[in-house]
Amino acid sequence: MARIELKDINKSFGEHQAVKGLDMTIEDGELLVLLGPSGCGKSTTMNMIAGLEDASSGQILFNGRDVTDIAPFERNVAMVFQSSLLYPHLTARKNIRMSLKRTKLSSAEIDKRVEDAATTVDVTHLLDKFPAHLSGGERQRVATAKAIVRQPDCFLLDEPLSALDAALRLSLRSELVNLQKRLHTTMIFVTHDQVEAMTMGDRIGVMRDGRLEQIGSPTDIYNEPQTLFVAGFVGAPPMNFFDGAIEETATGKVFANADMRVPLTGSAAELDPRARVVLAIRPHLMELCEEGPESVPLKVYAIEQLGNEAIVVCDGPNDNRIRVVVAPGYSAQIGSTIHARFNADVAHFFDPATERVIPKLTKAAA
Amino acid sequence: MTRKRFSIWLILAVAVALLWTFLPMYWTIKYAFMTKTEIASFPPLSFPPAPQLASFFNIFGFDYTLPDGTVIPASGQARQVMLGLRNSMIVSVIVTTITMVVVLPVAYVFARLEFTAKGKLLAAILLSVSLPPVSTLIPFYAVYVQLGLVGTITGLVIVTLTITIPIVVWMLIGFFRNLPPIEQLARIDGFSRLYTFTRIIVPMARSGVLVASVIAFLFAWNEYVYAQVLVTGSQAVTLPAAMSGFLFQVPEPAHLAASLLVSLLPPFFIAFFLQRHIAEMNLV
Amino acid sequence: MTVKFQEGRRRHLLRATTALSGLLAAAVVAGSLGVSAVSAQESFEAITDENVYFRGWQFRTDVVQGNVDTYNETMGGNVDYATVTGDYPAIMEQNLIAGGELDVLYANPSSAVRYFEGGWITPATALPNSDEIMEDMYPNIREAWTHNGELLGLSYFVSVRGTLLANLELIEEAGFTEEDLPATWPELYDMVYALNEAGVDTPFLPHWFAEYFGISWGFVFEVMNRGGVVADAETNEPMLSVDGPAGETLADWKELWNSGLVPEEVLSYNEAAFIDAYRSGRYVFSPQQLYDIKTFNDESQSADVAGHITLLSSEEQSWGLIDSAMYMMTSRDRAEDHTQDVMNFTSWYGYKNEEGEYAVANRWLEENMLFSAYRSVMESDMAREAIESAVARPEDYQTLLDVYATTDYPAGIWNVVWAEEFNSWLRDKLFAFLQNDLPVEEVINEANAEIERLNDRYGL
Amino acid sequence: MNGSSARPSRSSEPTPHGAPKPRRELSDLQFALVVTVPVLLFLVVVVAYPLGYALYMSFHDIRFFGGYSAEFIGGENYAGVLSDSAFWGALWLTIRFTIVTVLLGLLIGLGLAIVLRDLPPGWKWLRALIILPWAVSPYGTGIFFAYLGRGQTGFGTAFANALGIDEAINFISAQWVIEYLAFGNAWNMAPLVAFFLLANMLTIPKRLYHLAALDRMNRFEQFWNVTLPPLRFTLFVFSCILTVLALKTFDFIFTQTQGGPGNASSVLTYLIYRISFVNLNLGYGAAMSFFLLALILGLTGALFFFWGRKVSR
Repeated sequence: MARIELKDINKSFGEHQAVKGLDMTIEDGELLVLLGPSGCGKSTTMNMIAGLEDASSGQILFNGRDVTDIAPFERNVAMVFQSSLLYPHLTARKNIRMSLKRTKLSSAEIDKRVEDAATTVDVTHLLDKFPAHLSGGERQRVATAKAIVRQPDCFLLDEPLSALDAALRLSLRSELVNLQKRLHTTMIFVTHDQVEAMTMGDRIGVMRDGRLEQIGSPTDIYNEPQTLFVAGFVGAPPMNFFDGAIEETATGKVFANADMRVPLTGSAAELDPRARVVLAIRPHLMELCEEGPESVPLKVYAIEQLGNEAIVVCDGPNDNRIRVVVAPGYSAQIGSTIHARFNADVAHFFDPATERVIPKLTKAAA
Repeated sequence: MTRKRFSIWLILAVAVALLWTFLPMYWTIKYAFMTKTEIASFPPLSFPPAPQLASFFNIFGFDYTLPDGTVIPASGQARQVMLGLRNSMIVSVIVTTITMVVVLPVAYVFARLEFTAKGKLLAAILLSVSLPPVSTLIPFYAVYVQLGLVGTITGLVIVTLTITIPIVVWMLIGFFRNLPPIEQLARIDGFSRLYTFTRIIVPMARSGVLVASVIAFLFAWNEYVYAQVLVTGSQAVTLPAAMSGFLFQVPEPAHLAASLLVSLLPPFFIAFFLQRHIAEMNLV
Repeated sequence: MTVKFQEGRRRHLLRATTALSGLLAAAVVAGSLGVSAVSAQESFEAITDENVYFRGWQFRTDVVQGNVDTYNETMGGNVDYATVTGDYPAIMEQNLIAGGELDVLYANPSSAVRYFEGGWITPATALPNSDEIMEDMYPNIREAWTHNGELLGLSYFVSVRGTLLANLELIEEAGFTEEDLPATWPELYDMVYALNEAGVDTPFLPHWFAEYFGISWGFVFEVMNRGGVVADAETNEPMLSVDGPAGETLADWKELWNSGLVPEEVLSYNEAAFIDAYRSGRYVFSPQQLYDIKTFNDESQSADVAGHITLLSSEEQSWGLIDSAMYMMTSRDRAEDHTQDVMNFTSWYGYKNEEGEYAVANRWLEENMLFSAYRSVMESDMAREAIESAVARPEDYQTLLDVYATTDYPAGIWNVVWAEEFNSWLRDKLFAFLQNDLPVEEVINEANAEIERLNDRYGL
Repeated sequence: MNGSSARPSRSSEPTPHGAPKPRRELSDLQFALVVTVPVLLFLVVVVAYPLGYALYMSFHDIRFFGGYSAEFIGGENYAGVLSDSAFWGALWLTIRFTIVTVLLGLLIGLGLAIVLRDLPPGWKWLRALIILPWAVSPYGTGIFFAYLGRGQTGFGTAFANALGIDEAINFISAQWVIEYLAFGNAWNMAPLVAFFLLANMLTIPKRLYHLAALDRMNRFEQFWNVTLPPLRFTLFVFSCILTVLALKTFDFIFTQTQGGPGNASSVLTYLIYRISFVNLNLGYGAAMSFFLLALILGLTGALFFFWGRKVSR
């Protein structure tokens, strides 16, 4: 319904620059998740797309039409706010109707649309309640009904699930995705929860300090993090990092620091030697082993049993916290030293100065 | 935690709180049901020995005959008391209305929007909260003499507004600050600022608006300093000024108590029914 | 009626007299109707539809409203009556300055002179029948109310503030008799201490309350009663002296205050509290308003003391001062006809009505024992009845008239523009004198200096 | 931005609005100006003008008597105030009255709030009764406490008498009148303090009390460590409110003691009233009222400086 383009958007509040030179395109019918920690500019970006805030500079295009200076309502977007904000003094029905109040639709038509929207998200029985008497999940559904009743070009959702408990979030998450796919409406979803982002988004835009760090499909983001930040922010349990250097030795290139020497194999072998590098490896790509020349010494800190697997949390070299996914039921003395190893071919390498990935020539296998 | 039941200490505490609340009022109000002699007796009587309602008739201009045949004559202040009651109502309602109409948008703007010089403007408004009436009494009087506003309801309304506006602005700012960011929702729904404010914000802020108007009403209803100087003895006399006729010069404690009780009824009624909103009125 | 009754019989008679007094008074009024109708004056009817604004302090507002209603009904008047509360002289002066809706007002002579000098007053001399009115007034009062040759207003009341009342019941309970009643201020203080020794906790309620006519007037009349003068009646020069009556007064006050016999709260009383305190029967002596002797002896108003309140004789010295008030006309901007209305009403209300009766003055005398400046009122049978019904003992009638006849008027500090300013200053200074234990000399010297300062300020 | 030419190319959905022309909304500043400027003008005219006039008077010797006259006398009035012992006496009374009012108001408010909090369900309506003194006017409160406190008419005397003590118990004495006045003022204001404190208390998580119980705190420690800390800001706000109101109090004292006994409760407002209004010494009264204004601003400023900065959010 709408293809949204952001061109070199900047936004500052006084001295503070909230969004810096943002370029981004959201395809028609796509569900884009804006992910990032609080204060990263993701909500500001969404507000600018909605028209709630004016961009300091840059352009916003809806289907090629410049809407930068157009009021929110004219952009035909619908928005669900944090904690599913509703008018507290109006019933659910009136809240939903408010979305159509400024349209020229006839009253009968509005009634029909409200019924349809309510049915779509299954809130028909809640229509005459006040927001204060709705549970968090119910409120979220009503807010969604209020959004879809507009039949907007674009849905904007600003952390609508953040105030709910985990189980409810899980079910509402899939409901929202299902709804978006059925309606096939462009949706932008802002969250700071990477699991939410991974599970919902067609694409994820990771933001930090007002900049777009990386945008891509969840798989890309997960497997090909372009920056140290993305690597650390996305994925659970989080990525392990080792500081060290790439050295040229007689037997080939190795990643080395005081405690470990890992030979670089596969695509990693093509990296150039450099004095400072950060190696990143997913916890489940590491395995425990006997002490050996390629193993990494780790001091057990805690063991988390997840049922289908277990995670050993350890203190690694340079005081980095290192996690290793192991078989369920694993046990070890806290404080004891264990060893693990990994294949450098599937590791990522980052330049600590630029925090960007050091490209390998060939793609690592997933 | 023994929160759910009455403990002996709690009963005691509640009793003390109720005594604290009602004893000072009762001690004077009881005079309304007593005769001059009973009031004057020493040591003072704690309870009216033969309660009767003469004073309530007297202050509204009716004679009252006691069971023993004694006629207690109507007070000559009756006309003023009734005039005062009427004027106090008029002044309080006008002041409350104007205050709310004026203050709601101002408080809203100060609470919810960012704009230049906001801090200074706010400070100016709040400075006027600090002005003691005795400082402005004479200047007001002098200006009013020039403008012919002495002894008029208009004059009293204007001067009372200078008390209510700053204090209500201040109270409502705190309240508006705590509302959710509903304006954004309204903008998405396409409502103008005016519509948002009048049809969404104000109804949403019902508690705050109610309490703020109660406060404005109480300030207007209870105002005495300016009234004593500006409208006493005039057609615009208010209830406090009319009542003080029972306070000075010739002793009429019974009439004073009766009219005090009458003057307390509207505020009591309002405070009683709106008290649960008061707690919602977050100052901070 | 100077026969000494036995205690029991006297009370019985008194009760009968009280009950009958209303009827008797009514009869007297009815009787006088025919007699004085002869001197009926020309019409007092209102000419215009303009309101005549009549303002006063609150005293028996029911009576005033009744009288005003009568005028409005019979004479087609548009008199608007209301009371002014709080600091009456100050608020009235503000109103006069403002030139607002004010035509007729009450005023004490001390304020009256200032209002007149301020140019806000039309003197009563402007009334067509002013010669007749002045002729009818007691000369001493006419003199007190005359300034620069003009009669300032018509008679509202003339009374004695500071008449020394005594509660006979308490005196007898303490083992004293009527023979022991003091005749002078020094004797009074002696008796106060004697009563205290006899077990009376609160023998005296001094005139130390907080109103503008409270403690300062108390000082002024005590000085006068002891034969002193506060300021010269002609030149307004200060006349207080440390070793004269003023010094003696303050020395006695200091002793009384330090004795702890006077409850401190008196200093915060308004008149209501002051009267109620004496009405309660706690105190033996108190200087009070002369007309309040009626209040105190009225069973329906003061059951605790009624029938026991007598007054001290003025054989050796006078008690209190002449406290009077006038009806004054303002000189604000009015149409001529409107002014005529004001005069008609003032004359009707402050002198004789269309029937030639002193209707208002008579009613005041009858209901509250407010004395009038008019001879014809005071020397009527009705006046006698009214007074006799108000006193505790028949012989008090004569005492009362004597007290009234011998009382002085502080012309030197009252018939002068700065009267209220000095009064207010004196009030504060006397409070400080008691509470801060100031030396007598200091207070007297400062009072003299203040009078001189005020004379300078107003070029007197 | 020529928006009108850029019609959106939409799908077949009906456009939800009639006018396609893009609408420029009022900016925050514009909206703020539209609503605040009239009010500010009103306040400037109605507050600043009298204030300016008072300033003018304070440098003049003003007389209404015998025709209005104003003679410029420079700072003489101000100098006069500073060397006036009545002013310094009243200043001390004012400060004493203010401090005791604030302390009593907060303490009693706190006490009432705790009682109201602990009411069992079904008894909450008592709250509606406890609030009532707040609705009483200051002049009414003055009258109530005058009759309540005087030895002649007061509760103390009646109570003592009921116990068989034949004595008049008087609270309106030079020694205690200020404290007694503050007591009455606290009666008037404490319910409001209590309501706001109560609202605050109800937001304290129950778990904190459980925690306190686990730590075996006694009731006082529990109050001190759990209940009190979240109330600090409200207490600060009300100490400011009570300070300003106490310093401005006039009618309450006027009806209760008339500044008495003697001058024992003649606080600055009352002194100014007498000077300006009874003695019509307008310039001098105006000068003194500026000292009062400075005191109000100074005290609230000091409160903020020493306390408010630490607790404000």
